[in-house]
Amino acid sequence: MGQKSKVVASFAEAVADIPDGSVIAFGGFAAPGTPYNLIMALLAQGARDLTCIANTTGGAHQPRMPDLGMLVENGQVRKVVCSFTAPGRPTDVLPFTKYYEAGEVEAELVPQGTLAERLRAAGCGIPAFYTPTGVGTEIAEGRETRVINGREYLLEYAMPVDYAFLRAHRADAAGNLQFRLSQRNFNPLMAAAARHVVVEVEEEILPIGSLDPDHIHTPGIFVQRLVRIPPEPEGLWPVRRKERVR
Amino acid sequence: MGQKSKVVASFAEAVADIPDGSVIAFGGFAAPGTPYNLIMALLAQGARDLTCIANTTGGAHQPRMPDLGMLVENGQVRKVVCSFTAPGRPTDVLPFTKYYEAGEVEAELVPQGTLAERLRAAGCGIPAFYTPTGVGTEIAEGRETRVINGREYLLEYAMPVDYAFLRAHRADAAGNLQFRLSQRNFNPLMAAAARHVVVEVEEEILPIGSLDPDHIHTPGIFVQRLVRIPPEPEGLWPVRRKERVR
Amino acid sequence: MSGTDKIGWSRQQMADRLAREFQDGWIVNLGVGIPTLCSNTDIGGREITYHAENGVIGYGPVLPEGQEDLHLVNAGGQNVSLNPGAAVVHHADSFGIIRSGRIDVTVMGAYEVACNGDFANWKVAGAKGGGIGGAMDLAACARRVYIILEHNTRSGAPRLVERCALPVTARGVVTLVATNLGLFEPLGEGFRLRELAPGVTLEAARAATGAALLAS
Amino acid sequence: MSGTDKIGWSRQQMADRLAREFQDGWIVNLGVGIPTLCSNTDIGGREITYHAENGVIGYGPVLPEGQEDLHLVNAGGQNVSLNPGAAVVHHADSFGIIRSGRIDVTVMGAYEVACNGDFANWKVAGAKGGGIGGAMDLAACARRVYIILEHNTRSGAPRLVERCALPVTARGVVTLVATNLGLFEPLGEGFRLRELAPGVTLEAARAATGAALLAS
Repeated sequence: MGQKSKVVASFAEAVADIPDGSVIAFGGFAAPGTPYNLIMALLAQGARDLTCIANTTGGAHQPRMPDLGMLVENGQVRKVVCSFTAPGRPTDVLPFTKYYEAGEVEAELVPQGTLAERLRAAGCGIPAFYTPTGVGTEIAEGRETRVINGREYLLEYAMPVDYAFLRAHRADAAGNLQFRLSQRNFNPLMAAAARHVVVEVEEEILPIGSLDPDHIHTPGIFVQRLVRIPPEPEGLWPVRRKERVR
Repeated sequence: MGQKSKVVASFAEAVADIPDGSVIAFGGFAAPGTPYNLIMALLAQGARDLTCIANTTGGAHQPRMPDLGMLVENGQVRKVVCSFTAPGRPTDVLPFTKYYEAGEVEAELVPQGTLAERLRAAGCGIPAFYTPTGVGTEIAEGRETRVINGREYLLEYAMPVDYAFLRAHRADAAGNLQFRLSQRNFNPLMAAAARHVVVEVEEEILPIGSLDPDHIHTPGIFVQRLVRIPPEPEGLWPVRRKERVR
Repeated sequence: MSGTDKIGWSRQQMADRLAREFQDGWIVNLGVGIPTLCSNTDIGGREITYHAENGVIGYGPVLPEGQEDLHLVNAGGQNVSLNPGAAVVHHADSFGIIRSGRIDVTVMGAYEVACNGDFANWKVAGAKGGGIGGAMDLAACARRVYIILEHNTRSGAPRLVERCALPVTARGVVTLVATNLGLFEPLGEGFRLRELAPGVTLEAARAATGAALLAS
Repeated sequence: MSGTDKIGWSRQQMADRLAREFQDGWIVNLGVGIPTLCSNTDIGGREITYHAENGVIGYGPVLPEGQEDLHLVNAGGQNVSLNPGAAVVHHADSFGIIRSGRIDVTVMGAYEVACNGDFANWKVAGAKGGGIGGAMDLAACARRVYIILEHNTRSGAPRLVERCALPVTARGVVTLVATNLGLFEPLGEGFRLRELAPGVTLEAARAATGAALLAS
């Protein structure tokens, strides 16, 4: 399998053909696994009317790294789907909030486990499932529920995406991916949920067959494009979190 | 975490307290990952009225290794849940068939992907989900279906189990497991679906913390008991498949 | 035994004919039995990734006796090798790949195929229980379902029929059928004949088929 | 600012009090903010496995500046260490652990807790949108939900109330509440007082609470 390399030369090339109106999922939970370089390339590429899926819209911390909020600020986003449309701590400020409150962008607020499971469902051909999360809360209002074995559950639907932008630690040229520690988070789920998967890779991309088949977090069959992240300052790398924006 | 060792000294000890009426899932797809030693121990232990879940009831090949069919022959089984209640090739013969046709054991026939997903659902707190598999067939007769985005799906429920009997390649004493190649199959799903997980381990059980946290297929929090498999003839190991029973 | 199951293509030739339909880059799932023979076919430089239900993505040839790795089998339980770039996932992820439509083609054996695209391969007449395995998931979800079967039963009855008499595996999914007599496409009203095996006449194929046969 | 948020337990003492409830072998999920302080508490030889929403099972203390591993954060984004025997899974498996009831206790902050076990911690009054994160999954599915919060708002209003005014995170789930004034259990009709912080009188606690307070 996979004797053809999926490596492309630049982030710009990797995102060049993303059309307006795309649904794009962005990996990452806090810094680890966030595709900073692909977000920067998408800012430059300029696709508009996007639906962007990620755990947060970002921007609560300094130094600020590329995030969904920047795509919103750049006028590229129609809708975000996140588990935070307000900051986790009310004392934080999200750059996104101003645009959301002004009605310039839509948002769908989804509990984090439901977000993960809806992506997983899309990647596994499960169109809908039941979950106990959110029952009896505002997010369940007007929604379909079902009692199973005496407990009430909420019906949730799969969340397929057009593109997944991921950041991985190691890859072979066939697109087999390994994530390091908490970098894994949403990344493998988004890979499976997407029709097209673009990955920024931290280490040198290895020849096909270099990775142990028992220890691959995302099989290469899910992946279309790989870009090696260059060293700083050309490439973007996580930095230590300094202070919170007040 | 997990500073207490989960290693027990013998297979007999590992299965000693399995009560009559238990629901037990057995890992394995063909030979790899099948807990031969735990099945042998359960045959000796004698618990009855069991519900046994596995991909097959076994016994289609020579040399015959411990399988669900032996538990059936030993009068310990009330019901099996499998993706094969008849052999995959009609020319094969299953030892189970005679008991099933005589009405001495019940069977629930489940498509293999649905079996895997029902176990996965139980392990992930999803009580029910929809799948396209089986729609329009005999297994969907009288069952609830739902049209989602124009396609018909079948409602399937989670399959929680009391015990999972697994075979792993490598483990640390905290119960973190690694499976080798196609040994993985149903094993991690059954681990998560079960309240009690008992594992036979092929390699020497390692000190806690010996395994790379990035490459653990079943986290130790799912596992209660580990038994190291002794060398042959005391321990049972997969053998090359010789010929088919005709 | 009827004559038709001894004329035309051999089992390997049926498999070869379907394998030549495989396109570069396809992910292919081969059922137990004759479909396995598709992996023997030389289809030039086209790269195929073979997927097995037990989560092996990118397996290669069956290994000769003595060289087997007993931790590695394909869906038929054969000890196979791994190709470079292979990956292993668990059973739920493996069927996630199937259900999400990533298998470009599944090739299966069957007892019957109907011209409406139904087919039956999990339960024989009068049996209690059956052998479903991964067949219903693959049949319902693969992008293409190819079937290999002998054109007639040992008693000479047609296996290509108007409507399946046996319990079906999935409805309306079969896209291509290879038998010893040739290559056929279910078209709803009948089967379109795409190709006859050497030495088989249209009349013989028509006589051996339990549904309308539309010459292409 | 009312007087009650300066008397009684400090934030660390509230966390300590709840942490002392943790039993040997528990799997614990700590929310962002004060709950994180529970991991500082010395609870003797009891072994606790800390689980974070991002799939880290068995993390340890926050690492000092310069020693961080930038690939590893807890749910609050802090760079933590790993304890021996730790394992990492993806987000769906991590929430599978939560939903399947394997978290023995989740400790969270809140704006309000009601004596019927409801609590609110994801949306402030009048806000458009909110910050749910993993809170709804944890609240609905953990075996025990412990809440840490100041007993009163800055303007002196009670946070322990008869019914939540804010949108709830989950209903009827809270099992134990630590505030600066003491330790409380929602009982349906009111809160049972399990323990008063030093220097706090029953009368002061009662006056500061927006629901019946039942002395134990």
